[in-house]
Order: sequence, then structure tokens, then C-alpha cells
Amino acid sequence: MLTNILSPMVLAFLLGIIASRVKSDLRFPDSLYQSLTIYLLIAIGLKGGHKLSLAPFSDVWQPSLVAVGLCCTIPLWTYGLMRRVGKFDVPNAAALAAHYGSVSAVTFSAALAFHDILKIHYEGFMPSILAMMEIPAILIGISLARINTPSESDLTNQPVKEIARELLAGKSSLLLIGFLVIGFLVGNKGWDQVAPLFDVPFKGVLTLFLLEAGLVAGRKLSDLRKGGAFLIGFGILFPILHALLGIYLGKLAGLSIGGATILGTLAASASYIAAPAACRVALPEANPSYYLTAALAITFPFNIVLGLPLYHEIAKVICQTN
Amino acid sequence: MLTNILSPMVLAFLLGIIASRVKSDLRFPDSLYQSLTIYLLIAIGLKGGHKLSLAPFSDVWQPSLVAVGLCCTIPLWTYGLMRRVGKFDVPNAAALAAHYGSVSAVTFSAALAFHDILKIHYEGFMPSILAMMEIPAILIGISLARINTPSESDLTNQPVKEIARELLAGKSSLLLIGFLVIGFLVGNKGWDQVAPLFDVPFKGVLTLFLLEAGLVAGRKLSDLRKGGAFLIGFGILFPILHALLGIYLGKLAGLSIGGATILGTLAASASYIAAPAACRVALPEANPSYYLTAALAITFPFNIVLGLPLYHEIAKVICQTN
Amino acid sequence: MLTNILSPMVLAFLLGIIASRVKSDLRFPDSLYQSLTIYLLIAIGLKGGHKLSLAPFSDVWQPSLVAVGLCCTIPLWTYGLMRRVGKFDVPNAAALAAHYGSVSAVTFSAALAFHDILKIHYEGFMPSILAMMEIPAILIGISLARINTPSESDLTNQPVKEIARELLAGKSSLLLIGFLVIGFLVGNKGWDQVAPLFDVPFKGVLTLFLLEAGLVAGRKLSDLRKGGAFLIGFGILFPILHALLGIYLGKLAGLSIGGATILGTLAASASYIAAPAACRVALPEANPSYYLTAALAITFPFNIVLGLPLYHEIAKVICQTN
Amino acid sequence: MNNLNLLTIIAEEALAPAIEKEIVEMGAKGFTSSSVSGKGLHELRDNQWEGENIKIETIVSEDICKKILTHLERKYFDRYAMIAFFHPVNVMRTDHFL
Amino acid sequence: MNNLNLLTIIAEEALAPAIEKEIVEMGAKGFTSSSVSGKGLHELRDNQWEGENIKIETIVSEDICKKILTHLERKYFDRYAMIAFFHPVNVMRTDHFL
Amino acid sequence: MNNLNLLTIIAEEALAPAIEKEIVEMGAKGFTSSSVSGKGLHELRDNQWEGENIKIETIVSEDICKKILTHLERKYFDRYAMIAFFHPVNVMRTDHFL
Ligand SMILES: Nc1ncnc2c1ncn2[C@@H]1O[C@H](COP(=O)(O)O)[C@@H](O)[C@H]1O
Ligand SMILES: Nc1ncnc2c1ncn2[C@@H]1O[C@H](COP(=O)(O)O)[C@@H](O)[C@H]1O
Ligand SMILES: Nc1ncnc2c1ncn2[C@@H]1O[C@H](COP(=O)(O)O)[C@@H](O)[C@H]1O
Ligand code: NA
Ligand code: NA
Ligand code: NA
Repeated sequence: MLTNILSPMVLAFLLGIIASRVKSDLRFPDSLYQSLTIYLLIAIGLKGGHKLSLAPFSDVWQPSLVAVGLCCTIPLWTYGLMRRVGKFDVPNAAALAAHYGSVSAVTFSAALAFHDILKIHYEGFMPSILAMMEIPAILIGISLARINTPSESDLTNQPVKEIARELLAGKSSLLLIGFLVIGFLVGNKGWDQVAPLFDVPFKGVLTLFLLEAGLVAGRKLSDLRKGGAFLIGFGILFPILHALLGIYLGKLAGLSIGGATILGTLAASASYIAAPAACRVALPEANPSYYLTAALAITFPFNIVLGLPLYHEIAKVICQTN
Repeated sequence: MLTNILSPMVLAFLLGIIASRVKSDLRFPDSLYQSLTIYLLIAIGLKGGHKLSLAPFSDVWQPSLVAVGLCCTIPLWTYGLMRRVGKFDVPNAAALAAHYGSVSAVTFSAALAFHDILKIHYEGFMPSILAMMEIPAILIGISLARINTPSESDLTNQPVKEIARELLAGKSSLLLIGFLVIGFLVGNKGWDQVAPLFDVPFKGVLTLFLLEAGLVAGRKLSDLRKGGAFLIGFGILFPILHALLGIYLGKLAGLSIGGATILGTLAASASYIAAPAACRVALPEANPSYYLTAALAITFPFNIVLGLPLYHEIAKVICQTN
Repeated sequence: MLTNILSPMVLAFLLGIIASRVKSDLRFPDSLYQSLTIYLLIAIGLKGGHKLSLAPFSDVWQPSLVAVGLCCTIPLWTYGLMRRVGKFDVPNAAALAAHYGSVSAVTFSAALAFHDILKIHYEGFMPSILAMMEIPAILIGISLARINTPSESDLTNQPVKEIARELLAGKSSLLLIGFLVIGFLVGNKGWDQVAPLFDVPFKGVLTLFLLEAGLVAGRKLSDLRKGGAFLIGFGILFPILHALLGIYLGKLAGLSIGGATILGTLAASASYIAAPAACRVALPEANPSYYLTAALAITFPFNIVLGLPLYHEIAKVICQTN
Repeated sequence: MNNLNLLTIIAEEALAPAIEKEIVEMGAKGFTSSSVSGKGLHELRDNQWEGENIKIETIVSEDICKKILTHLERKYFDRYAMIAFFHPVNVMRTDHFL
Repeated sequence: MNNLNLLTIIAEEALAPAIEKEIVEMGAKGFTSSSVSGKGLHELRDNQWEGENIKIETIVSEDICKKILTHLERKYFDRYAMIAFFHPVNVMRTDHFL
Repeated sequence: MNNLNLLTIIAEEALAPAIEKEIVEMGAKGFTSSSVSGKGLHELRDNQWEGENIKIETIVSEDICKKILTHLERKYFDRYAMIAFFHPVNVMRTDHFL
């Protein structure tokens, strides 16, 4: 665990939190944040596509199935729990379901870096799994809200099909899927051309990105009390539960320890790029304070700092006992 | 040809076109676009200057002469054709002449990358040729308009000398020429200091840039019908003609196959950074729909995707027959 | 000296000055400037922290003491001179004292690059010295103004303690100190992860930054006459004096020739990031024309172009005679 | 009436494409947009993670101004961070805006 | 009175956090900020080295408008590059701003 | 007269340096500029490839306002994407603008 906390990525994240707690004037220009996001998505896509082109299809289909299964069911029980135990109203429960069913590309990147540093092998095609898990949960979350709301002929109620189209054409899945395909097609020669920009400095860029993430998470910390103890408990316990499930099923689907841990991390992670944007438009009655705080100020830091080493330990136990 | 289409650069360009056709919300922040432009111009300049310092002058002067000759004459016949066959009015014909006589630094970069990938040798000093070809055609185009317009004592009619000064001091030639000189002066030691930023990741940055270029070209595609069949035909046939000429003359001037192909590509390319800006100010009556659409939505994609491999084949034929 | 002037960094700076003199439209987007600043501070911090972790404490404490001593006393005599000889009023004299006591991270970077190019050894922990020297002088400058102004119960007079807090939490010291600590903690493994982004392309990024610095310095040149001959003389002679002192004391404190030269350069440099921001808020009556012109248009160019080789020669003399 | 108003809408930027499309459909001949940050009854909106605001300005006749405001009120006002206000302006080339 | 004014403040960006805090403390229910460049009696302010300007707009009642202006005048006007101006606007949902 | 107007010019950004120079020459004591995107009778102008717009605001007396508008009309209006409009504003420190 110490190796993880002492990585430049995690330390930069903590520095970002400190900076925002001491009210530093450090700010990333908006366009730097956007540029880093574009970079990360392209880099993940290219590398994943490249590795996917080297993997036999037989290795890929089982984990893919498990991944899709996970991200389609997580929103269901999350929604149920939020409604019954958390006493949230329909839109808020649905928004939280969408966020926790979907995945975080940055948490994913941190998981890759974690494994690279410890030199633990994982399946190179994991980015394609990431790409598959991003959208379904968001659609399911929004559909849950639609089903459970007395339908008024509301002019704001975009049809779910239209939302699906927008999500697929949305920045994050377009770049991820697009560059997966590009990485898949270009072969070694093409990979060598882009690797100096999109692979070699990747961990450095991630460090920069996590500094910015820390700045935002730090500011959100003051919203924690608005969410209350329930949200904090949920934001930590559910990821652990989802990680357990992900690791276990990943193992069954034939993934290595590393691959299973990463699948677990994906299941544990909550989206805070694609999901908030979609929920804001499709579920405006849901309060961003809840889902952004949970995803960004609770689950994200937990996963990055403590979750990763924890999931790794869990994976070791699960994989050895089987 | 497949190798070209399957390069990350070209695929990124196509992805950009797709993204804008499916109305993706993917957008590059303005400042990222500007930063990438600055990067490309500096990188081209530095490398060209460095290579120029290694080349004997006797190799350089003949191709330079040919290049300047080309970019001074292309606007003349382009203007004539536009007026007579295309039935364009004076300002629009002049603007198109300026654009097609001038050159595109991004097309040039793609040509370099194309040759690098196929491991075909070309003269390292080609960027200095690029720098020479940028401005004259724009001045000639604007002068053509001035000569052919009944002069009114118009307060907007900037003297051509002033326009020349502004173009020379303009971002793109200033960076290109400035860093050519810097690259020339700093020697191997200086080159080694900047190469990790300006050479090693160059193709990756170009990939990013072409993604953005695709986004814009894709949006412009819907303007194609405004230009009509004539503009489409012109935007494809003229570049081929200019490429033929450039390759043939390049060969005569002693360039290698690679160098001749790149000179041909330069002749074939149309400016869409320096020329539009200059024409907008100096020829406001010209309609950007024509020249931007032709340069950006027709000629640029054609050159990047099909032109390059075609010109390469042409060069092989021409150079073998001679 | 020629090696210095013919480095890409210095040439880019000169090109920037030329560009702004010929009224080029070349501009860096604001967010590129901010991003480069963030990059430089992180890069300096990380590398310095990493090197600090490799240095025995016994090597570090003496130079640190000297550095702090320098940056606490420089403002005192600068203030005195400005008041008596320069006939500046209290706020302007105090602001100039703050600027010249503090240090410039970009000048520092240029000094590192200068030594790297000439392959002269210097102590790797110098960035921690930079970090120590940034803030004290600014606080002393502001305090000098407070002490020497008849205190009115002014609502703008922020307590100095509050200013200290803001400076410490300010972007530049937060990043510098934060990443010094991170670089110190992460060890070789962590360093290897971030070096491809924050070390390898460093000189290239510095070249870019100096191009932008040149653009701004060039524009400021026209303000030179406002400052007058006194300011020009001061902006050149004082840095030389401070460099002499820094080199001499650095030598006494056990630094190598390289280390002593860098300490001298730090003493000679004037802040133009942290100090102007702080002075603007805390000493609004001071006229930015004076301190910005002196720091940015006189001392900075002098240090970068002529100062560095000069200080290096001085250091050779001083270190050999002792 | 042909008196022209400058109508300003400040809203969550996610709504920009929809609002821009709708005001043009309702008769505005143009608009000008810029990215702003701000605070009102909702949270501070000043970063890309949580979203910023868009400021859309359009010069329209009084009728169209009223029409747009009614539409915004019905569709957005209760659900989104958003304000709208207007005041008369004098323009060059009135027909440009009608 | 409850007539609403749009008060616009253009000032050195270093002052933004302070001014935003103060206008809210003095009763403004919100504000909208954006980064601008400009020139007035002081130097051209158009780059990050020397600092740019912030434009802060706030819709407030006449009373609060006056209060804010008095405060700005006392605290900032002599010392900083800064202007302020206001004019009446018509808003949707008046109570949003009171 | 000394009544002050806020004159707003929205134009292709390529014209910014010229317009800023000219309005100062014609007597404006300052201006504030920002980068905006927009759509009018010409194409959508929202990216750096095809160019964006600049919004220039200047507080001027009625006379100078009229003078500037006449100049803009003559020199630019037919040839460029551009609009201009103005309305009276109340300022602090009137003499700052005269
Ligand atoms: N009184 C106000 N003055 C100026 N802008 C405001 C005001 N109230 C709200 N806004 C802007 O409108 C946005 C949405 O407002 P709200 O719905 O109140 O959160 C805010 O983020 C501000 O940008
Ligand atoms: N007459 C004016 N019209 C519009 N903006 C102005 C005017 N005068 C000053 N400004 C703005 O206010 C800022 C500060 O003004 P000043 O204190 O006069 O330097 C300038 O940088 C401009 O952005
Ligand atoms: N009715 C309008 N309301 C607000 N802004 C407009 C309007 N019409 C045009 N504009 C702005 O002025 C620019 C030039 O207008 P145009 O010459 O009509 O293309 C546009 O790109 C918009 O930014
Ligand atoms: Na998840
Ligand atoms: Na050409
Ligand atoms: Na100093």
C-alpha cells in the first residue's frame, strides 16, 4: 500500500487536495483540463487497440461478457438500495445508479499504472473492457428514472434512444472507441509512430491530471456533510463490494490476477465525466451535489489511494483459493 | 495506399470527419488548436534548419528556384481558370489563386510522415522550401484582385507592401522562418536539446492535429454543394496537375524521388492557415465558403488520404522514365 | 558566450523580442502560458526533490543558509538605494526590493540548461534553494512599505501574516515545494515514471516558454524610457553585484563552481511571477511600469543572454583564486 | 413592435446547443455566445468538472423576446441553473435583426 | 426599491476573489464572471504576464447597487485599474435577485 | 452631450486590432474586449480555423458613439460579419470616460 501512496500519481492527487484546502490560487486553465482528457482517452484507446490486435479472440469474449453483465446489473441494485435504504427520490437514485454502474477512465489509468509499477501482468485488452462498460449503465440509470416517473408529456423528456445516440457520439466514448479501432488497425508500425507521445509520457500526464482531480475533489470535500454519513458509507462500501464481484467474476472468466483486479477496479469506480454530463441533461431534477460528491469526493479518492492496494490484496486471496 | 490509409494520422483525420458527421460533442479547445499550430511550425522549422545546416548549398538552390517559380505561377493560371471557366468574380478568383498557390504546413507534415513510414529518403532541407512557398502566392493573389478592380479611394484597401509586411511578420512565417534560422544556427548540440520535444513526439502531435482538422473538414462537408461540382472537380484535379508539375520540375532540379514527391505535394496543397486570414482582411468581398471549402473540405482530405500515395506512384514513374 | 547565445533557448527568446518589435500577430494563448508555467514548476520541483533525496544533508544546510541570508538582505539595500539614490517613493522602492530579492524560476531553468549544455556539474538540490528564496524577500519588501507608511486604518491593508499565507499557498510556491516533497518521496522508481514527461523534454518546453517571454519582454521594451537611465543601470548593475555576492558566498558554503554560479544567478534574478502578483494586491500604489519593466525588460534579458556566461566567468575566477 | 431588445441568457453550458437552436427557430436572426462562470442560487459554477455557464446574447424584437422567455420559462427555469434578462438597445441596420 | 440593475465591474483580475466575495456579502444574490482584456487610463491589459481583467456582472436592486458602488469607490477606485457602470434591466423571476 | 453610452461591437476577430486602434483614435478613452462565438447572417463563427468573433465594448459620449458608428458603417459593415449596438449607462467617475 505504501508503494501506491508513494507513487507520484497519488501524491499529486493528495497535493491537489491540500492545495484546495489551503485555498491556493492554483488553477488549471479549462483548456488544459480538456486537453488532458482528450489525451488520456486517446492514449488509453490506442494502447488498448494495439494490445487487442495481439490478443486471441478466445481470451477476450468471456471477460467482455462479464464486464457488460456487471455494468448492467450494478445500476439495478444501486437504484434499489438508494430508494429503499437511502430514501432518495427517483431522479437522485437513478443518477447515482448511472454513476456507479458506469466507469472512470482516470481510475482505470491509475489501476494500470499501479500494476505497471508493481510489474504485475494484466491483459492488454482491458481498455476495450473499459469502453464497453461506460455507456450501458448510464442508459439503464436514466431508463429507471423514466419508468418510475409518472410520464408527463414533458418537452424536456428526450427519448432514451436519442440519449443513447448522444452518449455514443459523446466525446469520451467516441475517442475511446475510435482510437481502440485505430490502435487495432495500425499495427506495430503505426504504434511506434504514436507511442512517443501517447505511451511514453503517459504516467507523467496522469500525474498532472490527478493533481487537477485533487484540486476539484478537495473543493468538493466541503460538500461531504450535505451528502451525510449514508453517502460516505455507500461511496466506500459499494465500491469494495463491486470490486469483490468484479475480481471474482473476472477470475472465473479467465483473467489473470492483474486483469481481475483491474476489472474489479472498473466495477468499483464511478463515472464522473460521461455520467454527470448525461444526467444533468436527462435527469435535471437529480441534484449534482449528491452524485458528484459521492463519485468525486468519496469513491474516486478512496479507489485511488486505498482501494487499489486493497483490491490487489483481495485478488491475491481470491485467485489463490481458487 | 493501404499503408497510408492505415496510418494513425490518416485514421485520426477520418475519425474526426466521422465525429463531426455524427454530431459528436467532441471539440478541441481553441487554445489547444493554437498550441498545436505553434508546435508544428516550430518543429518543422527547427528540423528543417538543422538539416539545412548539414546540406551543401549547391543542393539547395535549384529546388528553391523551382519552388518559388511554382508558387508564383500557380496563382496566375488558377486565377485565369477561375475567372473564365469557373465564372467567379474577381475577389473570389483571386482568393482561390492565393490559396492554391500557397502551401499547407500540415499536408507537408503528413508528406514527411508518409515518407518516414515507408522509409523513403528525402532531402532534409524541404522545410525551407515550404517556408519560401508560403507567402508569394498570397501576395500575387491579392495583387491580381487589386489590378483587376477599378481602384476606388477605398479606406479598406491596404497597400500591398503593408500586406507583405504583415504576412512576413505573421505567426506562421515568423515561426517557420525564425526556427529555420534557429535550427540552422544551433548545431547538433542545440538540436539534441530540443529534439525530445520537437522531433520525437512529432507524429503523435500530428495525429492529434489531424483529428482536429477532420472535425473541421467534416463540418465543412455540408458546404460542398454550395461550391458545386466545379469546385469539387477543381479541388481534386488541380492538385494532381500541380503535383505532376512539382514532381517533374523537382526531379529536373535534382531532388530525390522522395524530395520530388514532397515538392509535388507542396504544389498540390492549398493553404488554410495563412491564406484565409490574409484574404479575409485584404479581400473581404471574397466569400470564405468558396476558398475554405475548397481548401479544407476537398483538397486537404484528398491530398492526405489519396493524394500522397498517388503522388508517390507518379514520382516513381517519372523518375524511372527519366 | 557564443555557446550561450547560440542555444535554442536564448535564440527563441530573441526571436520573441523580434516578433513583438515587428508587431507580429504571434500570440500564445493564455492557457498555454499558464500550462507551461505549471509544467516548469512541477518539473523543477520533481527533479530537485529527487536529487535532494540523493544528497547528504550535510551538503545542503550551508548553501541553504546562505541563500536565505541573501534573499533577506538584498531587499534591504535595494530599498535603501531606491529611496535615496533613485528617489522613488515608499511603495515603488518596496516593490522593487521585493522583486530583486525574490527569484525567477525561468532564469533558474536557463541557468541549469546552460550548465547542462557545457556539461558543468552542479548540485542537484539547487531547486530546493530556489524554493527557499522565493517568498521571504517579497514579505520583507511589503513589510518595508508597511513600516514606512503612516498607518491609516485602511481597509485594503491586509495583515502581512495573511499575505505570507497567500504567498505560501500561491501557485508557484505550492507547486515548487509540493513537487520537491513528491520528488523526494517517490524514489528512483517514481522518478522513472515521470521523467519522460517532466525531464526529457524540459529544454524544449523551456525554449517554448522563452519564446513567449521574449514576446512580452519585447513589448515592454517600449516602456524603457519611462523607467529612465537609472532603472536601466540598476537593472543591470545590481544583478551583477548580487551574482558576485551569491557566487562568493556559495563558494564559501561549499558549492561547486556550477552550484555557486547558479546561486549567483538566483541572487541576480528578479521575480516576475510571484512578486508582481503579490505587489499588485499588497502595494497597489506601486506602479507596475517600474517593477515589471525592470524585472522583465531589463534584468531578465540581461541575465539570460549576457549574465549567465558572465557569471560563469566570474565563478571561474573566484573559485580559482580561493 | 420593432423595438429591439438585447436578451441575455445565462445557463448551464450543457444547454447551449439546445437553447441556441431553439432561439433561432423562434425567430432570432443571430446570437453571440461566450463561456462564463458564475454563482447564483445553485452552486458556484466555475470549472469544467462540474460545468460552467454559457452566456447567450441575442438581439430580437419585443415579440420574439417575449416568445423566447416564455419558452425558456416553461422548459428550463425550474430545473436548471439559469437566468434571463433583457433591455432595449439601439442598433445599426435594424433590418439585420428582424 | 425593487427595480433591478445590471451592475458591471471591470477590474484587474487579481481583485476577482475579493470583489466577488464582497458583493455577495453586500447582498447580491449571484454574479457572472468572465475573463476580458482591455485598455483604459492604465496600460493595455491583455496578457497573463502583466495580468488581464475580470468582468463581473451582477443583477441587484437599486439599493444594493448603490451600496456596492460606494464600497468599490472607497476601497479600490484610486488604486486599481477598474471601472463600474450599471443600467436597468428586465428580468424573469424578479425574486431570484432580491 | 455628456451622456454616456455603452457601445458594443461584435465582429470577425481579424478586425480587432484595427477597430481597437480606430475607436481610440476617434476619442474613446478605453475599451474592453473578449473572444466570443456567434451566428448571424453569415456562417456560424465558432472555431479558430474559420475564425471567431471579438466583442469590443467601449463607454463613450453620445457624440463619439455616433462618430464611431458612422465610421464602422462606412468601412466595415458591408464587407464583414459585424454588428454594433449601444444603450445608455450610468457610470462611476464620469470624467474617466470623457
Ligand atoms: N444576481 C445575479 N447576477 C448575475 N448573474 C447571476 C445572478 N444570479 C445568477 N446568475 C448567473 O446565472 C447562473 C445560474 O443562476 P442560478 O440558477 O441562480 O444558480 C449563475 O451561475 C450565474 O452565472
Ligand atoms: N471607456 C471604456 N470603455 C470600456 N472599457 C473601459 C473603458 N475604460 C476602461 N475600461 C476597462 O476598464 C479597465 C480598467 O480601466 P482603467 O482603470 O481606466 O485602466 C480597462 O483595462 C478596460 O478593460
Ligand atoms: N441578432 C443577433 N443577436 C446577437 N448577436 C448577433 C446577432 N446577429 C449577429 N450577431 C453577432 O454578430 C456576428 C456577425 O453577424 P453577421 O454579420 O450577421 O454574421 C455574429 O457571428 C454574431 O456573433
Ligand atoms: Na462502476
Ligand atoms: Na500549392
Ligand atoms: Na534575486
